[in-house]
Amino acid sequence: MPNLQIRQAIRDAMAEEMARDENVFLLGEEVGHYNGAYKASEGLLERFGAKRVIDTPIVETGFAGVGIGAAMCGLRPIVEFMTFNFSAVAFDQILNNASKIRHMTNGQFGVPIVFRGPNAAAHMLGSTHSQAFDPFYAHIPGLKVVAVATPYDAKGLLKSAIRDDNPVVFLESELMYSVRGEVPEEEYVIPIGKADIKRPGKDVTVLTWGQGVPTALEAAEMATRHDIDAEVIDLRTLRPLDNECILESVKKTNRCALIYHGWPYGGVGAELIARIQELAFDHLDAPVLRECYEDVPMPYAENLEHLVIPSAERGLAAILKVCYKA
Amino acid sequence: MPNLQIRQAIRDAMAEEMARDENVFLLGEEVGHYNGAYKASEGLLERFGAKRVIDTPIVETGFAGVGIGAAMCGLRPIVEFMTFNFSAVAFDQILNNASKIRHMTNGQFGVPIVFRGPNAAAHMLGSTHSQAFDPFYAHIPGLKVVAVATPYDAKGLLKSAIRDDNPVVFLESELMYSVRGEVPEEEYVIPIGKADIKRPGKDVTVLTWGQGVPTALEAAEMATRHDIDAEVIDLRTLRPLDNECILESVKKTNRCALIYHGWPYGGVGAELIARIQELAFDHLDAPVLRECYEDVPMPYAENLEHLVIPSAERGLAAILKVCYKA
Amino acid sequence: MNDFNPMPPELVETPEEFAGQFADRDQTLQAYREMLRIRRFEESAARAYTRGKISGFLHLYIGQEAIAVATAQALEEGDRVVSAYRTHGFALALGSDPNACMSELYGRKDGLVGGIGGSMHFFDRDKGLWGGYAIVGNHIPVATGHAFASKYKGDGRVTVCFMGDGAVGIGPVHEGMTLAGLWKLPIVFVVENNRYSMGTPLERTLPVEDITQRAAGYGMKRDRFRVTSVHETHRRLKAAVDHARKENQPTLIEMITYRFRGHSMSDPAKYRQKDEVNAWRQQDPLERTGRALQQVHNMSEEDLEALDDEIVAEMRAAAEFADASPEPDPEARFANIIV
Amino acid sequence: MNDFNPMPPELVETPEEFAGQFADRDQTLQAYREMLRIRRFEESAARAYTRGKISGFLHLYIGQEAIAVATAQALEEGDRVVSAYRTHGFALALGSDPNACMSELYGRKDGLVGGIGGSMHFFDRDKGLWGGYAIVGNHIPVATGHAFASKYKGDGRVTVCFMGDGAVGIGPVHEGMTLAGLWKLPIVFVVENNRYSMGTPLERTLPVEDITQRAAGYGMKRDRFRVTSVHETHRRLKAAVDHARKENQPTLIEMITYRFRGHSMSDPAKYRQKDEVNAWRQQDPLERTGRALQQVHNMSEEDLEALDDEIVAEMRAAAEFADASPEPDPEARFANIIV
Ligand SMILES: Cc1ncc(C[n+]2csc(CCOP(=O)(O)OP(=O)(O)O)c2C)c(N)n1
Ligand SMILES: Cc1ncc(C[n+]2csc(CCOP(=O)(O)OP(=O)(O)O)c2C)c(N)n1
Ligand SMILES: [Mg+2]
Ligand SMILES: [Mg+2]
Repeated sequence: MPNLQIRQAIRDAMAEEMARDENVFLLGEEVGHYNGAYKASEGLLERFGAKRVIDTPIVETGFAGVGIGAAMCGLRPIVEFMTFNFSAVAFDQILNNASKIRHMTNGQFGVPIVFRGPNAAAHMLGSTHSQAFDPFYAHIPGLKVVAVATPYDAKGLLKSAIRDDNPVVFLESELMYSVRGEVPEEEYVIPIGKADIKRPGKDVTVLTWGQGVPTALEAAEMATRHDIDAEVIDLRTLRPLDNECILESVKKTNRCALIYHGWPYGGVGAELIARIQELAFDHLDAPVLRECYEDVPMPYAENLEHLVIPSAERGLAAILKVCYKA
Repeated sequence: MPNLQIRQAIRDAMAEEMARDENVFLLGEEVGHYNGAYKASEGLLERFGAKRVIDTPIVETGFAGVGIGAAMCGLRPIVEFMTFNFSAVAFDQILNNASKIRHMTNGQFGVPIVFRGPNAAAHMLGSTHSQAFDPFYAHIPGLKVVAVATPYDAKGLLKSAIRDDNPVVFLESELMYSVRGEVPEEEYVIPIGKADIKRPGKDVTVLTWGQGVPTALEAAEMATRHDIDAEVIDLRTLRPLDNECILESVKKTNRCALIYHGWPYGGVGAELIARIQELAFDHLDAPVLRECYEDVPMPYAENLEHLVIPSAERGLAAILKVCYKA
Repeated sequence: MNDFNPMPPELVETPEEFAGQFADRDQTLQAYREMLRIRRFEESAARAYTRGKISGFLHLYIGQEAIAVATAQALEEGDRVVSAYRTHGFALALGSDPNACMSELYGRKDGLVGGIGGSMHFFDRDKGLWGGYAIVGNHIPVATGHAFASKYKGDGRVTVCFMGDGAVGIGPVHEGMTLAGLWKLPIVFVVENNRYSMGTPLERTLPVEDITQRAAGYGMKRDRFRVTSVHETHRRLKAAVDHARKENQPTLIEMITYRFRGHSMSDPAKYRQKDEVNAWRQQDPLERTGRALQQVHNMSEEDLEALDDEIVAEMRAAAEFADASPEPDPEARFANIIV
Repeated sequence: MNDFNPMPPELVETPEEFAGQFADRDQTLQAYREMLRIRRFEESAARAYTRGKISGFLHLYIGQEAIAVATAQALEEGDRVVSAYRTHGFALALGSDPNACMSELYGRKDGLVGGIGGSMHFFDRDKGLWGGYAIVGNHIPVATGHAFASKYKGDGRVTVCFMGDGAVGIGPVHEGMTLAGLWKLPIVFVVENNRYSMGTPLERTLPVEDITQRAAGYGMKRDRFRVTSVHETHRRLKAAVDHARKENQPTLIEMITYRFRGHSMSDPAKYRQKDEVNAWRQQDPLERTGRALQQVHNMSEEDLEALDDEIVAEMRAAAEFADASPEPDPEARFANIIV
């Protein structure tokens, strides 16, 4: 099987869908001539031309809205946010138009659109450029939200997202674009809404997504030295959540920790906990704990950033704690 | 004691603070000549003049940003969003500027500002005009978030918010502006960060805020007929949460239900549950349950809206369930 | 703050000029009928609102009807109208069923969008009404996207996007127009300048009175005029629509108009002087058209009254239909959404 | 899409005109020194970046220095400069300590903002540098708020707010300018048009080449010129600053300039032709000023080299200082925030 970087898997997903369906097009800042700020659209302008790979000015509300309007006409836009930090200026378009139009028009119009780009902290970009947007978008009825951590998942899920008739927020990771993995030559899709057990285990369930995945896997590895066999579940889809997979694991392990990139208050982390305690109350032998960013804006300085972001050590500590081994 | 409407308590808080400190001013759409879309600033233009009560064009990002910039210069703006729905177009200013500037400038600048206005569904305004913004703002480090449900709380907390050196998101309710209550003649403030037990009880803790408060109280009243004595806590401050008050109550009652106006995924509701299960795990005799909006955009039709919004009956059902009486 | 004249621009026209605007009898009658239909529909809706049959926000178009009627005439099948929350007029002019419109206001199953949207969210795809948006300005990028799709597909369709005078300062408007100007999209932006955004007059929202001054920065053509008749409005709008269709060139038009009612049903409009409202009423395009029918085409007062009766009956029937329409099925709230 | 010329406007000037721009020896030398300080600081930073001492985004100002130096000269104590993420030049020109600037880039305790902000978030209140913002356009309303506060307090201060050519399409810029024009605030908006937003040339972002065309819609004065010297830039900017201070009137200025480096350190800038870059280099204001010192004021190459050595030493010292500066205390992440 070809071994690809995540950025290549993303590019291939877009290229295949653009080849399959001429209604699919890509727009965003630097996606064309520059091949994408993080080179996730390398070669697409050359292959598909300026009609379908469109460099926009810096007007996120403008081009998000154009995408929505085009989607209502039957096109299938992929809107790249250079990073999701810049989706903040387009928040209203996503909240009030993308997510609501199908419901509000009683189905007269649909908005088959993908908003994609990197999410969460990269390295020393400071507080305005290091944010996690999943808590905002996962909250909103009408959206689907996906976060990917491997080339295989990235390609299969992006293809599903492009084909989906609902607006999909598709979260990538700047830090992980170069992560490599095997990707089948032949066509495949991964259904939205299915979590993936990235490491089976029996003693404790570790829930994670996006940039948290490698940290969680590393923490799980470290836990083996404490005789703990952790099951690491990569949620992959944050909305709708795969309750079944999550609950099945928790009912088996009776313990659960969360390791993710994002802030603690509310969001996906708290939602997971709320559901687990509601739906697996009698199965829990310990409270569910979360390791995530500390509750402060991301500082620039390397040492401080390092402290704010959850390390594998912090993840391990949480695992030990929910296993009552700390 | 004078008996005032919430809108009057809010107006009085603003008037007193404007009289006390000439750096305090009010800006927003229709706050001056029109006396506020919901008349929360009645008479202020006449009293304080157009320099300090400023009608803006419809540019939420513009005037939120102006408020932030003015606050950095030592002024203390009160920014009214006609409703918080319209803060979506100013989201970036709140997320990236208001909340972060003090941290990001290493304390060189502060942003003492209040963003206030009605939040959550009113009556038949449709999906774009019926949203609850507390999940978005409570998530963000650097903000304080307050939600009020009585004239007494509104006045005392708004005065604190205006005096606070941090940005405060102050959530009111269109449906509750006419709610009356006693407000002391003499000056008082209520500290931000303190919940209020609106109804003491011993069998179950009911957590609520904002528009949820009357529903929760009604549900608690109905619960008495089932021999359940519910303690209703009005959080009043959503960020930072009053862990102490909440946990003390849950440790006493061993059961907890949430009744609030807002959507289920994440947000304040999930955060409360995450904290309670973490910090009072061994005290819980049942999972914490939440009654809130159904997970769909708010429909216009009266019957549908009625179904989406949590009624006292639904609140009661949750109470009975956590008390294992359902 | 500026000092703009709240009074309407004086209408200096000779009787011949007046007659010229209404020269074609059939067209004039047709325009009158369509404007009157909108007015009577909304008066009927206003009554229903006061009787508690309609709730939420209800923004009436009374005074501005000529614009919607002219727009419907200027468009071809498949073209699109996108507007804000003051859209009943567009719906009716484009041919939406008054029963469905009224049912939507009542929040009933037979509503234009099944009672889900209400007055602020009218959509009628088959008739070319593409919304119906209630966050000021946020439909401008969306409409720009429709025009983008037309160019992408080469389908020859034109999008006409309306907004209020109060909307022109907000960012999304600027971004949409920037893209339309940059990409040369087949769209016409129309500012319906009715002199107020809620209770706020132009002088507290506009740095410069002439809104079309902005067109230069977007590389668009511009036009600006007082709406006095369907005929004249149609002529000016049609030129821009053609420009869009044939040249893929956007235009910014400012149409100066007036709303006779408050901003919404809950606004008593105390911020306006009586003489101001009266002066604009003198120029009401509906009234002018009625006068033309009598003076130029010798229709009698009775003829006009008969027409009025017919329309009033149509709109009364719409209200009765709406009242009889059932509530949406409870399950309708879960339709058209992933849960 | 438009077709704008990527080459610099031809500089047609007689030797007398050239000399005229640099007539005052002391001023010219001072301007040269300040520009050179910025350039050498950034070259030093660029080296540190390649050596891994600095991380994140580092946007260099090389080529645009004349603007920052002219700005510092045009302002009075208490006036404010607000800009985006390309702000090292403003900091140094305004008098910020190079040691503190460099330490900020290194993410150290002695940084301008304690290592919390990094290159994109420079603030130095005492020197008049009010940021340092990294979300394109979102500082324009904030700067407008500073100007609002000046008018509110009547403190006579002026705010000068900078943005890139790539920022002019975004909504917050439009909203801030709308309010500044409407409320007549003491502010100068300057577009530093360096022909590119990241890899995107003007023709893919601007519907109309002349950005100041927009001023009419905001009721502002406008000015537009090619930056060729500190002297001339100062003269034009100063007029706008005076206009703001004395009349409470905003101005929109477009300054045509060029950055010689990539957008940030991670951008190899492959999207530009060599001859394009060279043509602009011929007009580099720093080089021109150096030439003037030699040709008009008879300074020798050695004089200039001595000055350069001095500045290079200053900036090397800054890098050494930064390298020796400790990391921020771990607790610093909890300072200035409610937890
Ligand atoms: C972003 C946003 N801010 C505020 C509002 C509240 N609001 C609704 S209509 C309106 C006035 C709009 O005036 P104008 O654009 O002139 O349109 P008109 O009502 O006159 O047709 C306001 C302030 C809103 N819907 N959206
Ligand atoms: C809202 C937003 N979108 C995108 C970006 C990413 N970005 C940073 S700088 C930049 C280019 C800006 O170009 P310009 O305004 O011309 O300034 P210059 O870099 O040339 O000084 C982009 C796209 C951002 N920071 N903010
Ligand atoms: Mg208006
Ligand atoms: Mg630029």
